[in-house]
Amino acid sequence: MSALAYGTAGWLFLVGLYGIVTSRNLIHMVICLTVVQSSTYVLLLSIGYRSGAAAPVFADIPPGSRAVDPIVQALTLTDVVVEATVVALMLALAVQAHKRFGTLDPNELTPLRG
Amino acid sequence: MHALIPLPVILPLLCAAVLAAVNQLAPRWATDAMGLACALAVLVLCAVLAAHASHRLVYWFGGFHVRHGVAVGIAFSVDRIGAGMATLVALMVSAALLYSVRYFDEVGSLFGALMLVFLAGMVGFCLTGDLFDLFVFFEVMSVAGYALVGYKIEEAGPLQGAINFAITNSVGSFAMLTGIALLYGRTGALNMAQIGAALATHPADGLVTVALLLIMVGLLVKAAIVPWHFWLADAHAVAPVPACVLFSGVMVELALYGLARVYWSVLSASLAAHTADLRAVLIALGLLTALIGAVMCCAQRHIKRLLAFSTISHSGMFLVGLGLLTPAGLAASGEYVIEHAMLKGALFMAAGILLHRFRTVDEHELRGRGRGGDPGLRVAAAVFVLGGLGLAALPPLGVFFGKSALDGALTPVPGYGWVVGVLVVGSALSAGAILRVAGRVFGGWGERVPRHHEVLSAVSELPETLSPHDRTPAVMVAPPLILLIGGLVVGLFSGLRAAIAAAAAQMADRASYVAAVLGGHAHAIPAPHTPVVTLDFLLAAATVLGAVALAVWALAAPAVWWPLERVQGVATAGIVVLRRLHSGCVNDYIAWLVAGLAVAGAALALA
Amino acid sequence: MRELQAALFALLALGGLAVVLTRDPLRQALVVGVYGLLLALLFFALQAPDVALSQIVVCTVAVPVMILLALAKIHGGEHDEEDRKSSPEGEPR
Amino acid sequence: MSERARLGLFLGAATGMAVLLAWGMAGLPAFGAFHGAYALLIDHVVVAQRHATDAVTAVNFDYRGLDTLGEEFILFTSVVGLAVLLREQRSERERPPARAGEEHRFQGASCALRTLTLLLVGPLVVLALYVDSHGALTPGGGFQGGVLGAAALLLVFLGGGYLTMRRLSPHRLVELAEAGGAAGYGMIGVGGIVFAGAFLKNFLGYGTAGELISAGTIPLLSMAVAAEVSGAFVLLWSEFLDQALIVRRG
Repeated sequence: MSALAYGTAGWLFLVGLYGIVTSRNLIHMVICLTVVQSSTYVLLLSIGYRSGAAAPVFADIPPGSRAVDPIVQALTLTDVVVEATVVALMLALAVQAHKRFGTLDPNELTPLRG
Repeated sequence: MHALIPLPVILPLLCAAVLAAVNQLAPRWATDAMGLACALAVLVLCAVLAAHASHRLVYWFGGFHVRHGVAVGIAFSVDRIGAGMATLVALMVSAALLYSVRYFDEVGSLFGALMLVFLAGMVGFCLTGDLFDLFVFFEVMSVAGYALVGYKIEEAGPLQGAINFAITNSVGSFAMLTGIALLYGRTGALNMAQIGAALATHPADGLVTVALLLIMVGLLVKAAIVPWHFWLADAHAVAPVPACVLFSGVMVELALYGLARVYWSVLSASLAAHTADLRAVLIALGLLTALIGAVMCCAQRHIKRLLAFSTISHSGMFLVGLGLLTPAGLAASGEYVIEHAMLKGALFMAAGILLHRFRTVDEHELRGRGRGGDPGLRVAAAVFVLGGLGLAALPPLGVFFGKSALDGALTPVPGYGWVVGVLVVGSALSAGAILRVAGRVFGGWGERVPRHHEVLSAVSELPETLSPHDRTPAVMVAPPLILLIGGLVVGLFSGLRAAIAAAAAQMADRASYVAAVLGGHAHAIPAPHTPVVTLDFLLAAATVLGAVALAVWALAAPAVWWPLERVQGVATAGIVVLRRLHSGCVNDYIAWLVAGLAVAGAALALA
Repeated sequence: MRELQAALFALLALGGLAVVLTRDPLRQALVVGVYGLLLALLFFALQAPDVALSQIVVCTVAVPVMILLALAKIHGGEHDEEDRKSSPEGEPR
Repeated sequence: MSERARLGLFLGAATGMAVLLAWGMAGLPAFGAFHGAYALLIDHVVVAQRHATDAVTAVNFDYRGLDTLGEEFILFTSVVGLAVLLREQRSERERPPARAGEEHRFQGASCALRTLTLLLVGPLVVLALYVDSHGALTPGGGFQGGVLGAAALLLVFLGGGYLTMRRLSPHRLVELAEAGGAAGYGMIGVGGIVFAGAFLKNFLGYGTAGELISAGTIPLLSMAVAAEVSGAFVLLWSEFLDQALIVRRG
């Protein structure tokens, strides 16, 4: 199970990178970047999971009972917000790039070389 | 004193929110004044903190103190290097804000808001003592940086530069977060002192090594170390000048500071057995960067891009100092960073004066156009000549003292004495390119090569202010002049070297860091002492002569003695290949990022 | 519980691959929505309801809306692409 | 680099990276067997110390409130950045603004569907407020509720059209809510300095755990975040919407 959980996180990181490297479209590339980022959510939450434990909400369970790690969840929440902002900024850049270049293919955006 | 610690972060954030809220309501002069006043206030606050941080200042947000050896909340743990870097950041932001008073008419106060958030992110990055908080501030400055680079949406270049910057840096920051997650999984802690204490009991294993690798790559992407450097030249070439001043002057260096912080506060004890391997990897990366950056610097004709490659080259030299993993190396890099930041800031501002006047920063198009004229151009000329000489370490000005400290730190480490020779070559090349620009633009020397030359690259650029000008406003002249003078003479203050040495010893002292944050007692380690010796003058003289000779040779373009023709042919072919690798295509950059990560990781794992 | 988690991890690994291999951005916007929901389900299974809620609002509303609007802009802009190209770069400044 | 060379470089490097990641992750505790000291401590003290029953919200807004301040300003910066990046360009200024008089409706939607969409707005707003206010008690909080609140406005657009949406949320007001929310979070933190001696330190009574008004400053911070987040997403979407609706006439 450890191999599956952590392996999925590593796999998503690499698959997302593969998507970025082979991407021919900036919007596709931005979405692949979110796959890379989702790998960090999976890793954080997998690390913080505790077998048989409840969610860290002590409204339903008595205080002090066995619960999963609330810290990694708070970190992941921050991470999710970062995702939304990065996507927004990059899509804006993609939109403007399309206006200027008439294409979204990063291979064809070429004013900066050498 | 303690009450002041959160203010340099909170104040600019609140000011930024106010600036965004009053956008287009308040007059421009009022918002400019507010932004500048805020940056100056942060400058004063950070300077006060730096002056009082001879004993670490620890501030617990939310009032949550350590409980049973576990940090409950987030701490800022301020030492002199951290507060000193924050002071430098605030100084550069103040200068950039003053310089940009005449800029950015279109977006009202939003530009100021972005700059202040950028400032807050950088200062927070310097002061925090929590690993995840470090990541959050890293992201704050990244997000502000993406928007600043892409500011000139009218043109194709800035968009591409911003896209390359954003995607490369995002991948780097996710690698860094993965590394942080690994360390959390091992230690169950986020406070750096606590992680360090937990790791210190065992020698490093696979998890610690890989976590170090991932965090290091995330930071070195931002520090523009080869092969993760590609984005920087693209971003700098196209970003507005005030943003370039900050990116080159402090942001790149901050990433290296982050690496030093993570190494010294968290990992140094557990990596003690692997110090030699890590040193070899870091110094190899640093030297590669110093040389490739310098060669690429010589091959540019777009002045901002040329300066960007000079920054890459210098970033490599800072990494060499840092990579020694000794307090003396850390101190040397610290001293070098201060001198370089001011000179490089002044150089970018001078390039901005040229852009403002002539609507181009192409070295060849500007040939001879900077001659004579008014104070603005004279200041620009002085900045290019003296800045170039200062970066070549003309004794006793500019980076001479930082460079001599670096030489002094390198010589005692067995096996690394030869590195000083490589650094001379790197410095001479990049400084020579700057002097060449000075000679061509302000002296009118040398030939004028048309565009699309195979070695020299060209990037078109529109001006950043509306309509061409025949006068340079005073606010664009004063900041580069102040930074130039500051950068040239700051090393002469005799107290500076001792203060930085003491600060480096404080930062490298993991035991007392843990004691200050988690409670307990530790003996401080002694400060390194590196006097200036004759060798330093010889090396500096060699660098200056090399730089001047290179500039003269490039401008005079004499007929080459026939045995050297072969060499020249090979060199040109090499440069062409190198330039082709800088393809401007972000897909390539990510492939290089992963390749660099794998190679550095293999070197660390197999050593 | 273990089986559910294992199944979700495996599905997620496949889902990530599917997102990356869907080269058409419009279709990809939909696939990534499904992928986001899978993530949210996994977060529920990992006892992280707070994160799951965030993930749902971000992946099913916030991000797809931005992607679709960006695509709308780009496809809408394609019609006048020709007349932009026919007129040289010297737009009035 | 040719695409083949690039792919070859990447695949080779990715294999190496996969090995490295596996090597590093092998050192993690087995899945489900983690017991981090930090988390255990928080789980034990959160209800007694903070009277908040949702530990994640307590960590977000209290124990690690500074991270959330940073997070809010990341969102704030992206909104400012988007306004800068998608601003009207000099070359676009000449043309008439977005066909001023015209209603842009959700094309192809029948009248019934539009009505249904609008009917959903009310419940969504109620849900958003619920999620906002119960952050300290149950899963949810300012961020989730904030996005839901913004989504309610999006439904107005789908059902009623662009101009209705703009009328309901005047741009200036949303901008003020956004900046005010971000600043408000900071100001509550400053309140901690003034009344309790440390930034973001709680300075209100904790109340009874489980009640709506409890957990000290957490509900206030959560509301500030909700204002900031809903403002931010409305602004982000409407920037893209403006782009999509501008009909380019070069």
